[in-house]
Amino acid sequence: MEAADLDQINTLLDTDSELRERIKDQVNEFDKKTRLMVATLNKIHFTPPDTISALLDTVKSVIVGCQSVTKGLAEIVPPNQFWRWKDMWSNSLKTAVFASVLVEYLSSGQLAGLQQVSDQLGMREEWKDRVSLTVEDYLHGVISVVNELSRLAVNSVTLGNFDQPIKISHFVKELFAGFSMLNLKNDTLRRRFDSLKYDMKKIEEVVYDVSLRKLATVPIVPST
Amino acid sequence: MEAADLDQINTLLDTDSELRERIKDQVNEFDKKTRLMVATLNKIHFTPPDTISALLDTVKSVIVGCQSVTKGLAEIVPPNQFWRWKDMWSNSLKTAVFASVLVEYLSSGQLAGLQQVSDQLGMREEWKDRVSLTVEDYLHGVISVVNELSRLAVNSVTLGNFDQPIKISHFVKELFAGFSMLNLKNDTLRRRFDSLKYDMKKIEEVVYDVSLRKLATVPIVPST
Amino acid sequence: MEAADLDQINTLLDTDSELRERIKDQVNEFDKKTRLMVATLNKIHFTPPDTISALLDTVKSVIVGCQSVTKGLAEIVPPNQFWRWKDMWSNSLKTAVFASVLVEYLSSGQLAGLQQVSDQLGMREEWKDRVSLTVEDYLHGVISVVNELSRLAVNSVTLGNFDQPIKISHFVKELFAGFSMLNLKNDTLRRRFDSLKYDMKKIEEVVYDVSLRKLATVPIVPST
Amino acid sequence: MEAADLDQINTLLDTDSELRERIKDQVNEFDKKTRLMVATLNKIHFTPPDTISALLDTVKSVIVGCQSVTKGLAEIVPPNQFWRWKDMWSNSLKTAVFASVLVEYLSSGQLAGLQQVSDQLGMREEWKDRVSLTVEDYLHGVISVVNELSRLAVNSVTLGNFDQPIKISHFVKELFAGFSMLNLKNDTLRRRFDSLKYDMKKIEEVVYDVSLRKLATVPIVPST
Amino acid sequence: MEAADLDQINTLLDTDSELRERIKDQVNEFDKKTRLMVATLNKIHFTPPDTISALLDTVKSVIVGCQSVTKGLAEIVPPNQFWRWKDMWSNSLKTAVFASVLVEYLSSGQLAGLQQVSDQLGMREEWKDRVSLTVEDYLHGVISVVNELSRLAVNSVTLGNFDQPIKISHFVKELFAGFSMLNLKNDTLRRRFDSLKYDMKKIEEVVYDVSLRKLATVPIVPST
Amino acid sequence: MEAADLDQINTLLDTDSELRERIKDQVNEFDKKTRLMVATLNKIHFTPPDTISALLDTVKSVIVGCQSVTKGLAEIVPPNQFWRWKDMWSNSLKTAVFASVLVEYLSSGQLAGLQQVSDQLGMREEWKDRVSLTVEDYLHGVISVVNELSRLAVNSVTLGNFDQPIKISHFVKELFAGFSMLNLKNDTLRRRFDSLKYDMKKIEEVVYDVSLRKLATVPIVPST
Amino acid sequence: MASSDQGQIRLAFQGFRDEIDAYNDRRERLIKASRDITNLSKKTIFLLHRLVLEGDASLDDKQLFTRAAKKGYEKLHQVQGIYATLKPELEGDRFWRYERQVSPGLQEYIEALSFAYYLEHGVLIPYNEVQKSISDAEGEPYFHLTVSDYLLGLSDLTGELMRFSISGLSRKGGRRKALEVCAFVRSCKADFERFTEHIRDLRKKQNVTNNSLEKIEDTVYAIAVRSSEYDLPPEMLDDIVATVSSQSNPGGGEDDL
Amino acid sequence: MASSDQGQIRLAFQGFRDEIDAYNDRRERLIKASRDITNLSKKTIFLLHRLVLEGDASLDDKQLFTRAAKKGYEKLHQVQGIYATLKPELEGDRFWRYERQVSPGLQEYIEALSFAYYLEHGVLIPYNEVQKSISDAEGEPYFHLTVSDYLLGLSDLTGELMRFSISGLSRKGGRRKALEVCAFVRSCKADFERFTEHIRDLRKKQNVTNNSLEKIEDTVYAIAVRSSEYDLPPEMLDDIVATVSSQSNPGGGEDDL
Ligand SMILES: [Mn+2]
Ligand SMILES: [Mn+2]
Repeated sequence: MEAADLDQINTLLDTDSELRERIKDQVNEFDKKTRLMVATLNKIHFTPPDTISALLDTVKSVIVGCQSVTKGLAEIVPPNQFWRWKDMWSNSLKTAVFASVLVEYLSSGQLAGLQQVSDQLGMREEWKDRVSLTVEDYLHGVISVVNELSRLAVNSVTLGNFDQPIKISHFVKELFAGFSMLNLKNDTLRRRFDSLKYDMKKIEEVVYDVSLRKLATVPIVPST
Repeated sequence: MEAADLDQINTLLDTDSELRERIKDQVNEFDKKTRLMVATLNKIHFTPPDTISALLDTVKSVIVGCQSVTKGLAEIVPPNQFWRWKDMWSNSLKTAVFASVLVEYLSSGQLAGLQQVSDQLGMREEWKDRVSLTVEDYLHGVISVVNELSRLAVNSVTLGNFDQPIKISHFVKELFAGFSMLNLKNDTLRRRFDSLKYDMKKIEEVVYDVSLRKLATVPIVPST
Repeated sequence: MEAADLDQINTLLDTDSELRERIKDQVNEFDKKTRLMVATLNKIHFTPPDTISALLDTVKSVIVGCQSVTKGLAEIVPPNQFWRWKDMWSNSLKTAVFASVLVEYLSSGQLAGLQQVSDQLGMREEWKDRVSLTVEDYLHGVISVVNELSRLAVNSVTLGNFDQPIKISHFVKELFAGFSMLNLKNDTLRRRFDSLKYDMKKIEEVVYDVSLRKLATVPIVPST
Repeated sequence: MEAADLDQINTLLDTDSELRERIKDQVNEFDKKTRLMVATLNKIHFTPPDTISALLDTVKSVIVGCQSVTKGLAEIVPPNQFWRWKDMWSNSLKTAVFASVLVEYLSSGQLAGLQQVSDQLGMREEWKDRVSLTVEDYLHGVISVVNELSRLAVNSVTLGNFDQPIKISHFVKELFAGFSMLNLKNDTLRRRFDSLKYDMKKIEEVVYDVSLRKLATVPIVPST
Repeated sequence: MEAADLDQINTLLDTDSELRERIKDQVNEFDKKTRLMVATLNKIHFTPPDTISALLDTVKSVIVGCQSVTKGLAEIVPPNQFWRWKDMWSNSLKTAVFASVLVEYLSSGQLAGLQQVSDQLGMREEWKDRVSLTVEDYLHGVISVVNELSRLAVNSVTLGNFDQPIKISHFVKELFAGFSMLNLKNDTLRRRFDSLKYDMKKIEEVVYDVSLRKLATVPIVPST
Repeated sequence: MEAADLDQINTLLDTDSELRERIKDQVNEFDKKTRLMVATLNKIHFTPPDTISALLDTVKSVIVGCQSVTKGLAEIVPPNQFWRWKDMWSNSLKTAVFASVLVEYLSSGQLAGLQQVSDQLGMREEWKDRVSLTVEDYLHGVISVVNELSRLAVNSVTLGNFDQPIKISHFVKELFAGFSMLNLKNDTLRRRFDSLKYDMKKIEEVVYDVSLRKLATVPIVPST
Repeated sequence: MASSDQGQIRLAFQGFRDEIDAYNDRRERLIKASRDITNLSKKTIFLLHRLVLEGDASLDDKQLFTRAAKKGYEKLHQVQGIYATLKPELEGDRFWRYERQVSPGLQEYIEALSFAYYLEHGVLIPYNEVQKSISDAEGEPYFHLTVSDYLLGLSDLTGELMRFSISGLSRKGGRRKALEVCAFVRSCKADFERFTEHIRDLRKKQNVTNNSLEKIEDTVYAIAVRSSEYDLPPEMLDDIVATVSSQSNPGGGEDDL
Repeated sequence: MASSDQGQIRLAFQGFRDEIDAYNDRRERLIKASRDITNLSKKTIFLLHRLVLEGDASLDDKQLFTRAAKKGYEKLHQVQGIYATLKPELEGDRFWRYERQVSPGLQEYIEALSFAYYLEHGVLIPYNEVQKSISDAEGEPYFHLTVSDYLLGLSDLTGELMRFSISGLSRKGGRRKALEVCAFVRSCKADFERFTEHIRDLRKKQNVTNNSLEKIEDTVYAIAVRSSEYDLPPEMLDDIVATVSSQSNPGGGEDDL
């Protein structure tokens, strides 16, 4: 190989390694934030309704804090190389989606859409060939929310909140119907979607228990 | 190869294999003790509260018995070679940690710290280049305790002890929150930590069952 | 190579391959019987208590039928060559042990011992250099029974038989305590033994469900 | 599990592991001897013809020394358990066969038969349920001799001994013809036999080189 | 978990991962040097005898350069933790041993001993609980040299240097005889040693080709 | 599944197993014949030219004997199922092709074509959906012939036949050119074709040696 | 060797080359077609799950399942169309030559087809029905269906039935359906067991079936346990749950979250 | 949850379904195209070997090799045609999304192209030349060539050169060519070594290169050993061998076999 060619190639490869290091730094930063969000959100299971909104505010401010990371990544990643590097931060991003969607559900009872989450994390349309939120990562985050909600359904009852499981049940059923519309390959997303039915089953059981206990207190309207 | 060099190399190789044999003997001894502790601790799942303290005393005396093994190892392992041989007894040691931490929890409701466990097993500061308790092994032992406690929560209810799951739930919640803040890079440890979620869910479900049926009251713990 | 030597060697090699064929025939016979037993025993999961004893009788007669196979093997295998060929029928034998031990448990609630199973399968003391039941194979069969019982605990409840899981739990607890004291070096056996913990947990959870709902009463057994 | 049964099983398991240890000791002893024989026989490749017989005498005395090992094994292995344990010393035994057959060839130009080798290693007919030389192990040893002879053919020429390759070629041809008639089912043995073709080709090439340069005359052997 | 305990554990975990990073930096440095040595030594296969010594001088200076790495490691690795971290640089070190032993052979025809190599790489006795050269790593390096010499024997002949293979043959024969007496338990080392036979055969065939054609004379070395 | 369906399927599967057994019997018969042919053909390497034709006649009669096997197979294999079962006899058939092609070459210097070999083995056009000779199997046989011819080139010289290698060289070169025309996948055929170049190389070396030795005896016509 | 021989060898190998190229080309075409078939079949399976789950208050189970099955069959017509075009590729003894390329897609197709068939009829699709589905209008098969592909395709069905039964739990009547599926999968497992002796891959797949069955059994168990606490017939319990749960959801209860 | 939300969720997931289906469809198309490219490239490599080996008495090495290379380039035009049609599939950030589907065929193409280039020029094809070959007439790349694919494709070339040098031994001038190839593959090995640090797969392929190199070295060794017995220049030895060997073959010597 000509010396010039050798040098050219070497330069390209060195640039890539350096790039990888710089992305890794951002990802470490991202990880710290997501760890904090997860640890905070873990408290929803034993926080009484009246103090929950303060807890959610804490998480919201960390989500906003993630915007500096996405910005950092957008500045580092070269044009069109989004898919080359995304695996490096994919796990952190899925966790951030989880946090964002869960917070939104607990605040408003709504599903935060992909665009909404993407905006919250500070992603911009013009970065989409460098940093963006893919459908897969978004869906992974949503599935994690369902996993968490089945746990929340149980713990709400322990905390004396008997309506929560029924609301969760309706929300999760809708989501499950949504997921059923997808033609998935045998990949992680498929495997995780497959596990959703157990969450639904668990939630159903809580609804069943709660409904029949309510029997004593609520007047029954005969079903038609 | 010079004859002298050859002899020297052969001596080194032979010393090592002899050493390995002697350590293996100690580990066999260690294994006998840990097997006994595990078998005894297995009875907590069907022992009524009033006889449990006798059972724990039996285990405590075996833990003290382990001190002869750690002493034996400290005498055999050459200076500075702790990290060379530790894998040979690591499994036994993790089990001993498990026993020690579980006994302490069942006795006092407290988490035995690394130093406390290390002392109980007779480890001395001056042996640290030959025998000592690493953070990783300690954490492995603690995780095994959580695995066991989720089983205990279930069996306590069967035995009619409805308060136990609530206590366990509180203890595990604290532990889990602690672990969440650790920056675990170690792969096995991280995977085992991730598995704690299942134990926690199981315990929460037991608490749910108990509280739903008003078999015990779950105190609302202010989130920390 | 001398012609005579060659002939002798060829004779030895041919004898061996012929022997292998004849053993294989017996093993095929054995397999047919064990497949039949497994298929029949599979029905315990949905057979109501009152017809189960007829089902067990069917299996018992197949177990007796296995005696012709062990006899056949004892006639084929040359003296002293038990350990040479045993791997060929080891799997079938483990399954036969499984059937025998499971039938005994379902009939009498007792554990059939090694000698008892060996007798049932028609093994004779004087064949021990050709055909016999090793400790390892016996233990493998017993472990398979526990695997099956954890499934049975679940299905019994579905059938409305709430006492079965409690009996099973008691039986498995004893067995597990016994196994815990064994010094298992054999890797497969140890791994399978370790898996028993999952069966035990599952059974304990069934007992929990039953007792929590007061569908049956769990007697407090004083720990031994 | 009944306590008596348990004890019996534990005794059986312990006896086995102790036995294994004792056999391992004998095998270590055996290995030392075979290592010495291999190291000594390695010198045939650069030993001039006149000193070779002294070298062979050294090896012969080590072969005789192996008799104490076979005796040791015969005393340890329980009746009828030859096939259970033989894999532990099979490799050492194959090497001893190799040494014995190679020494015989270099001394007399003859192939030592299975019985002859078995006698040399001190095996007795009455031990056959504990220690004996199987056809397979014998054949493995013989194949190793051929591997070594192809190397010897090369090195003899370097030493100026141009007749040796011709003698070796004749010996190996006969052996190969013999092997060709064997109905080898055994996989390893068949694979090793197939590899003999390469040795034979190599030897034929040496004979070719020697005859092309008229360094020795190759007698035309009438085909048999 | 107590906050203090948690902090202590986190500090320990963080220290370790930081340490790992710093060692990795040194190992990268080490790798650069060993890659350079390997690249340079690769040229011996097509370098005429008169320019080879200049080539060796280049490598020698890189070997000396490795002393800064071993020094760097000695400063980083905490006391007594040699065996904990050594796997990180083990491959680089084996390559450095390879270079050092090969250079010594090509310069003086001698085998560089463990101590000599250790000194060349700047290791000091007082570092032995942090950085040192183990017997195993030394032997791995030596075996790699033999692998390389068999290739060199071939390529020397192509370059018209007919004496080189004869020298190599003598050197390797001695080495092989030495190795044969070692009691290698270590699996990788034993497997690599077994592979030496192929190298030796290859070298012997080159010597055969050369001596058959009287391109060089092979001295008859009296066997030792 | 309906009982009738079950029975239907069972019948189909049983027929297949029986078929497999019957084919296996034929293949055993085939194997005996091919073993005999290979053993006989092995003698060509040390048979003087004047007795070779008797040797070839022996082989020819065994080839004819193979016709009963192909007939047997054609009677057993169901219509259109050739490709289902052919792997069972493929190895034997390749060896038969080898024998047939080698005999033809040694008799007439010609390559026996696929059709010719197919006819010799008694295959009939109307069987082609049950038993036939595929291109792949034919080519495998031809490659084996080349492997053997490179050995024959060497041994012919030893036997004093200096023309043989040159004839072989021409024949093999033609064959190699033929093989080069094929677009092979990365399968066994490709791997075996890849090895042909080493046979060619070996034959070339013999031709080189022989040609230059002939120098002394044959008058040289200067090349143009 | 005469130069005419050289020509002959060359000629022979030219023939071999054509034969080998033709084989490889056909193999490629079949691999590609098989990938398409796999994809279509997988999509059909998703479609069936979706149709069943979405439900329609106006239909009872039988109507709902039949409608889903019909739509499934429709989608599978595309696969059958591909097989029709492959007929010449797999004629005579060719099928067995390319079996390894054809099997994966075929088994996936049988899995999808048998799922639709189960929804419509509640039984395993018979061998002859599968063969008929890959035959032309005159009943001439596009190729011969092997028992092995038939059984291996059916074996995969149990996994889909497991999903169907568990995710259908919250449907009205889902609990009863789970009981039915449990019994059905049990009988599949028993039927298949007889064939594992002959078909090695089926033995591996039986393990998957066993796992699926255990998951269904656990589900059915949970139903039994929970309803056993109450002294009311299961259908009535279902109605109560439905009522209470719908009362709690008067168009969004976000306010008190 | 308001039923309008239900509609929104459904709508959102419809979008996801379309996106996922589009991805899978494109992925399938690329896998199929990649298989075709691999096949064409492999055939080109066989073609090059064949053309070189068949030779032609009227051409010298340079002419022969150049002619072979030209025919190779011609065949590879088909591959370039496929890449041209794939341009829209791999536009913008898509290339990296589908890299794993594209790489195998691309590396095989580079192996074939670099073999032809070596025959013509005797050197490694530069990166820019490869990129140019998969660009349109205006020099606009169909997609960006990665360094990794470039190097991994080149690395495979050494195996073909090993075949080329050993099976070419009996050609006139084959011995000299083997020496050249030996030196060339040595320099390839040395050049690639620098990059193994960055490209993990290259490290594995270097082992293959090492094996190929040793085979070539053994060949070159055998040539040196045999010719060293004679005190004549190698070319003259070659001529003698050719003469003697052709004399022994006057149109078939079957008679005395
Ligand atoms: Mn499926
Ligand atoms: Mn290639």
